[in-house]
Amino acid sequence: MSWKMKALKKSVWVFHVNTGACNNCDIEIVNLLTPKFDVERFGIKLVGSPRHADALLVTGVGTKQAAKRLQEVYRQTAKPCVVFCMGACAGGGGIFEGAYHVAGPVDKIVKEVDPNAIIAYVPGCPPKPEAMISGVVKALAAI
Amino acid sequence: MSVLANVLFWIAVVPGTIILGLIASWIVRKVSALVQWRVGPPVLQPVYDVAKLMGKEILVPECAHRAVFMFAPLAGLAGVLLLSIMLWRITVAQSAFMGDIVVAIYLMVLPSLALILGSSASGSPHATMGTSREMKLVMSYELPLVLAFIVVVIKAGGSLSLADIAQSTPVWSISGMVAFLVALLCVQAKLGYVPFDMAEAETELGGGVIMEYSGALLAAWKVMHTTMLVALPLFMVMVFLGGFGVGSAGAVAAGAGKYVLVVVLVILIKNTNPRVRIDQAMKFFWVYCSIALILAIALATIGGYYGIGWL
Amino acid sequence: MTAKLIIDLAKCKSQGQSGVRCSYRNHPENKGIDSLLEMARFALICHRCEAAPCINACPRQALEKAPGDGSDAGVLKRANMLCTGCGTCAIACPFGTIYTDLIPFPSSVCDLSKGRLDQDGKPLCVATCSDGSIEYRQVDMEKEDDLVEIFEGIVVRVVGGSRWEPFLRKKEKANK
Amino acid sequence: MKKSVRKPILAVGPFHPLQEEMEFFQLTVDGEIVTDIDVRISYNHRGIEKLSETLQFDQVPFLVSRVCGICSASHPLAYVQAVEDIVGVTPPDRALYVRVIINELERIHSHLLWVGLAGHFIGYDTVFMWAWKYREPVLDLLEKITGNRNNYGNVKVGGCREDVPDEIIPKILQELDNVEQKTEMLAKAVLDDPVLHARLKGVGTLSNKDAMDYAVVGPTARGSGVDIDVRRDDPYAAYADLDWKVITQTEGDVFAKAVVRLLETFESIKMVRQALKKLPKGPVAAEVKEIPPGEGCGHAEAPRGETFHYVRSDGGNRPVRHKIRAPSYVNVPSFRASCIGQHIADVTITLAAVDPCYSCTERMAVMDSRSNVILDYESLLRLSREKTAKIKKEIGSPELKLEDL
Amino acid sequence: MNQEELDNRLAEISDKLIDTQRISDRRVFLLCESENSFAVNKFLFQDLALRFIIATGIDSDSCFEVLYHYSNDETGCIVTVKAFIRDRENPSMESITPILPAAEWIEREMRDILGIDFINHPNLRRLILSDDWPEGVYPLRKEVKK
Repeated sequence: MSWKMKALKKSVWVFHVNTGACNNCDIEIVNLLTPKFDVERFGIKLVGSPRHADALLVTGVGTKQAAKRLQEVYRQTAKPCVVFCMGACAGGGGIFEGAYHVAGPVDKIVKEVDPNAIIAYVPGCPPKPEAMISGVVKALAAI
Repeated sequence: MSVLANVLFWIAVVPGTIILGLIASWIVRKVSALVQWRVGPPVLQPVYDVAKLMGKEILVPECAHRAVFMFAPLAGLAGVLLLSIMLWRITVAQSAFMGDIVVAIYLMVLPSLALILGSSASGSPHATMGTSREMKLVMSYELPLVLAFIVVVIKAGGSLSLADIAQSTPVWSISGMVAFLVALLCVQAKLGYVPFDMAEAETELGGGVIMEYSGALLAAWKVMHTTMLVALPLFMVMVFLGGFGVGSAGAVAAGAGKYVLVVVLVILIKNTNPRVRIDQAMKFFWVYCSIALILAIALATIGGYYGIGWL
Repeated sequence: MTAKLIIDLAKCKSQGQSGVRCSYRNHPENKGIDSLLEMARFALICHRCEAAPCINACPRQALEKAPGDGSDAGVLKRANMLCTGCGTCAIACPFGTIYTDLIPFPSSVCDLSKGRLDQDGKPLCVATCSDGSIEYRQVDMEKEDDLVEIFEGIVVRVVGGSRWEPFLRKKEKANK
Repeated sequence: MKKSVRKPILAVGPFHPLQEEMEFFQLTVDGEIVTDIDVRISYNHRGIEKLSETLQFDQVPFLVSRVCGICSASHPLAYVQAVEDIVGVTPPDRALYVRVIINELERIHSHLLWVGLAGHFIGYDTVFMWAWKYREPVLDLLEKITGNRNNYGNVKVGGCREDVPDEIIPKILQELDNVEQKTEMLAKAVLDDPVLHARLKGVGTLSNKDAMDYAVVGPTARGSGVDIDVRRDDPYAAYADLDWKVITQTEGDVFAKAVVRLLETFESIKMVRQALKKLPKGPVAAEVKEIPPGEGCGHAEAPRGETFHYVRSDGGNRPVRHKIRAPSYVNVPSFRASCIGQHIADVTITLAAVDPCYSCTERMAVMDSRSNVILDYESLLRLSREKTAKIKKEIGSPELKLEDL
Repeated sequence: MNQEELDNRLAEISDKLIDTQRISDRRVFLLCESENSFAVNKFLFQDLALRFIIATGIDSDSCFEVLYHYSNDETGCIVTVKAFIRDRENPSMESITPILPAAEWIEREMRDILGIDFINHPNLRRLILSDDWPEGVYPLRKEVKK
């Protein structure tokens, strides 16, 4: 495996994108930074701009209003980047699947922009912080 | 030393400084994490960060000025590396030349200018806000920094060469100590650490000066930042704390101890202060620091004239 | 004489009306005729067994027999909040009176298309019923013999009146 | 989204409005003072009311607990009480007490979350880290009782789905003691800190009349002297036979709301203890066979205020119409009254004082009417932290050291 | 204002109401036509000083219903004004935002999802539907499937 991928595995810079979520996943993501689940040990850092990010933590069900902006953010993230669909909503619409204001699950929205985007799913509503960490680790191991 | 060892040493200086910088930046992150009861990153984390960034794709904004945008980080990095090579030459090869302190001050400004150049070239209105803050910051701390070095030059009897300045170890005198403290705060601002990280702070919070950079260019900025973490304390040690002895192992250990002392001071300031507002910082540097330094200069001249060392 | 909805159980295909549409607006895919058929089958075709296997089989205890001794004593009642539409009662029923597609999990409601009759005064289900087993017209209970009013405004025609004698109620007014 | 005189709006768009887009506040400022505020909230509209018309009555609590993450116990409770209003059934006593326990535990961890966030907005990142660290045991408690950190889904028409097993009650009581002791320490530090007094007093004040006009609810109203609390006014669950008091302050500024929230946390801890001690024996749910046609309203006191649910049924087992009103729906528009005329450095903390959902406060952009340079959320956050630093320098209080806490 | 006082105060406006239903001691429904719903709301909010909770728009069979819910906090009683809008083609109603700022958002939302037009509402812009949502499609009407 190229040294680039090896380095990417050890230092993941994460950018959090909420496309219409109920905040549980957002709070669990911030919980990752707090002392109990501190993710800085794995080199995961929450950055504030998609330019610096390697992984997009997408939460929320992808409402019509938020869908275009999600595609915009994905285009501006430096590739190679992984899209993490956090929670049941981002994974497949969750309990809001099929509602009238929902523009389809997040992976469909991202695939419209880049068909071969790397998408990882972390199920759970909200996924436990431990599940999120193991999701990120497994996804990186699989690249 | 044989010629071969000498050549090998000078080849190893540049990568050596960069690696030392990465380790120093790891120390800073680890201590900040421990303050918040967190575990903090592993030792090789900065190396991984830089390596990953090299592998990433470089995005240049549409409206950015392409050439300047690409060139700015490299210029900043070159400036810092040049400064560190010069400092190593002075300490290891004892070849200080007249006026080397002026060259050092000039080289220290280069990274900040590169930062301003790069972010204004990136063409995003958001980054321009960061640029204006960076410019104000640079203007505010350059004046006290130069005044501090004037004090040091007076203490060393008017010679501009770092070797003589190192001999006179100005920090043991009152004016020297004042100059050292002010210079330390200026270094804090130059490194862009709290409480003077108005421009850089936005990088963690998302907006900010190097927001538009990605991939290898962002790696260049990060390496420049970490190498500054080596060069500036090194320079402070040489100017104020009596430089590095190279002869015996003891001298090298003493030099390293002083270097670590400066880094710890920087970390301490970083972790105990909330961020300061930009106009406040300017007022602090121009008013308080300058007055203190003018007094220090007066003391130094009196001391020099009457030959009292500790004044 | 108000118009009544007449359901002819003989003509109506047993596995429920596939093509019928319902004009009830409050729920998506609501088919009121299914709930009527369910009531009709419980009221007339169900044999009201003593040791009702369906009631014991139901995992959610959603079925119960109406108490009392009147003509509709023992008529089955399905609690639509408890029933999950699993179909165990359909399997348990020895006489096959319960059809799984007549006991849907989201239950349907029929209000006899009050105020939504189409141009010739018929509810939508009458128009869309393929085998013509549903009619909607004034009916004079005395004249026709094999009609039973199981519920306010809903009349069921049961063919071969005599064979159903034991459970066919004498022609008094339907209970509330 | 960036309008700037000199620069065209870039296709690249350096500032990504989507940084956690829930509501997007656009404040127009004149110099340092906010002159106008406009909110765009369609980013998080998921069409819940239309969805709940397709679900069966007992499935709707799961949908409704996903309306807002940190009040995922009060929404289902308000809905269930609306349906019980139609049916007329009253759940057995034990169910009423279990509902109180779960709701009050959620109020504790929601208020702790808010204290951490408020600290983050004014620059005390250590307070942020601790508040969220002390919040973890409460979440573990809830996970032990209901199986999930939030989205408990423990309520159904006629009672509760799960019972609180008796053997874990001593463990809960012992866990509550150290949560109370830690929260006391945190509250003392936060309320006695002179910098916080200077920083939060007189900021974002909502006068009593404005509170009435904008019909705000919860700590936002109680901070402005409006003495309303659904748990006492229209006692539901077992609140009538627990003794506790409603905390109100009169100043109406951010500090008053902080005091109300912190003291309420202690009241909640007291209530959970009483409820655990008085937990009656017996079944946890009453069987509901049929929902008669009719309509009913139910409301409950969520951490942020009163949640209101209106349900109309037509005899089938699906609601015909289900109206949900989250407390932030009336608290957020009150920014028009409490934010205009404020210094922009105080904007983040004023918006946070209403404690809208966590990610709502991330969406702010300031359009400076004169020079049109947009300050984004980060610069607002930094302004707010710098103001704290300035006040700290004036008062000269030492930074919040770890040890003295 | 305790319960009996509330009842006889409510009796004062009974001329404008079609009917007053008291479901239980803490739930009162006032049915009225949409034309005089503004007067009833004004009376409840200004004279009785009840707290406005929310308004609910319902697309029932023959007409549109708009329910304004108020709460009388001393006794915890919820008073709901149920206004019937008979005209289904272009339903419209007098907006109460001028006298009650809290109602601004909910009236904008009802216009978005039900198409009820509120006369002299200060800023009747789109609130909760996305910018690219087709004009004229009102999701909460019964004919729009999920």
